[in-house]
Amino acid sequence: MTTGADYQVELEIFEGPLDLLLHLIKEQELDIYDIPIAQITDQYLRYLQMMKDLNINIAGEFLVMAATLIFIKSRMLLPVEVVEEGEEGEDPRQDLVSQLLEHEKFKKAASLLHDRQVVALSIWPRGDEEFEEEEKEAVSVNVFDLIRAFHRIVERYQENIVMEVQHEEVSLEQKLTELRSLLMLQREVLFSSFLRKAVSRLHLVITFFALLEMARLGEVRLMQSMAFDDIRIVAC
Amino acid sequence: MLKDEPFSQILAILFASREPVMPGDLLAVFPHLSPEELVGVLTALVQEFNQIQSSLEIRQVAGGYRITTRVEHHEVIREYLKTQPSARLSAAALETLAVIAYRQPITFPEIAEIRGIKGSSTIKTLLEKKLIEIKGRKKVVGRPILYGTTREFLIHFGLNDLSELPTLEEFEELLQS
Amino acid sequence: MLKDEPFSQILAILFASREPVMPGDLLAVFPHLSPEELVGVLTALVQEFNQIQSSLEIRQVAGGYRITTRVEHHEVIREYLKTQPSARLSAAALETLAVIAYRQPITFPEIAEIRGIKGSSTIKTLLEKKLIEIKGRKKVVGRPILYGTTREFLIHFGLNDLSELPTLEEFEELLQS
Repeated sequence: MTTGADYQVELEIFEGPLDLLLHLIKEQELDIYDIPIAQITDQYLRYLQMMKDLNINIAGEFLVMAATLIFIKSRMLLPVEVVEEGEEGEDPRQDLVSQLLEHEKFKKAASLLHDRQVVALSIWPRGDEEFEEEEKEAVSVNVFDLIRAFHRIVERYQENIVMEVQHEEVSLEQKLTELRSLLMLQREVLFSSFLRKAVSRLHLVITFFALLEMARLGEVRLMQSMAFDDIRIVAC
Repeated sequence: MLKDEPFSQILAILFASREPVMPGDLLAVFPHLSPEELVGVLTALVQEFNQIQSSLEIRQVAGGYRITTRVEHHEVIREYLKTQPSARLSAAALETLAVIAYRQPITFPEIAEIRGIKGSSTIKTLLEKKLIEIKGRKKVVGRPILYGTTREFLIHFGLNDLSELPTLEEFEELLQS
Repeated sequence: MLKDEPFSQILAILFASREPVMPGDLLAVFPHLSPEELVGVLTALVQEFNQIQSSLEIRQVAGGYRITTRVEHHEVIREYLKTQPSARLSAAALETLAVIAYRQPITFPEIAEIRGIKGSSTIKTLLEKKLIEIKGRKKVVGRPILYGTTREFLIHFGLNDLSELPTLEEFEELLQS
């Protein structure tokens, strides 16, 4: 008897529905330009069933492909439509075939990159850094580094706020600074989420006063789309 | 020849720089050389240097020149440095990278469409490894982020430029044969 | 001789190593060599390598061996390194730049508050690298200077305008997948 674990090893090979379909086609040496759609659909669905039986979570794209296959199969059963003279009726499989071919091309390209990587990982640049003493910790940065750094700062900042509000004593001045810098980071805060951070009645009252003060100074606008809706605090 | 200027100087620069050395930057340092002369000097230098010893190699990568060790010494170097072979990219990451390399600049939904898979964790990995980068936004509804390959990509795969990759049509012929 | 083993292998190790190469560590990699033989190999290697070219030299430092460029080429190397764009940033400078990019125009006290760190040297670095510039003064007590990013910033990061920067939401989507 085959155990679940054995299946799982094999199941992991298929990263997506296109991978699975290509595998089924290759395994049986089918002609990709003339796929026996009924047969492939059956096998594909049986495979999904197997995954289900093994309690493997089936990604949405596998189900979308199942629907596509069933649709193509039903179209194949219909009599060929009468078409204009000189034109050929479109093969319902056409889109799928070109998608599979495209996918296969990129798989080939990926395997080429893989081979090149083996070579590239076998050579070393100079290890020693004779001329880079001045900027040793410096690295060249791109947009991704920028957003990653900003994200880290925001996270750190929010953690600090949480820590600070755990102290019982709080002044209006503190609350004002806190709210101002929060708005600098977020431009817009929901009243409810800001109040949720208040750990005591005193915090709550002072937070409320701070907000009113800022509204009075014209630093923020308090907005509400409809009665009883959450109030949005927007920086001016 | 290697001992004469400007050969000796250029070799010293190639050694000192960790990044591939671009001929254009060398021209700024050797203003008395014409671009043609510089190409001649570089070609002769590469040939001579690669011939007199068999440890190192000047390669053309990412449009520049750089010295690296030769492939055949990788085991003994790894043993000395006590390093593990660096983590290779997963099949999924390589596939995403291939799609980006051939179709750049490309958005995430477009990549997902070609690969038939959602899931953007490979994008994150590739961004972290600096093999791809954000190249602005596509001017369509929702303005999705565009991705493209980096100079680091060329260096990582030992490519001089993207045109060194076989075309997708060539892969297609391979499939049909 | 240089082309033969173990000379070629040792030279490759000297090149790839970050630290001076200690003879004792080499013995572990070449167990068939006796300490005396290794010293002989190293001496011959140094002599031969330093003789066939005049760009680099193997030197003995701190009991180990390392390859360096020769002193006479240092000026031309520095000149070359000057041609290299210095968009390399420290982690601190990157953080400051990120805050300015996403929340400009912004004052120094505001940056310090968000980062939770004082110290203005990163501002100076970023001004010097022309990644940020002064955009005026904020109309509050003390009229602090407002900073924002420059055109060079956009060019360096390959952006058409600031709206092309990814948002926090987009970044979080990447993380969650």
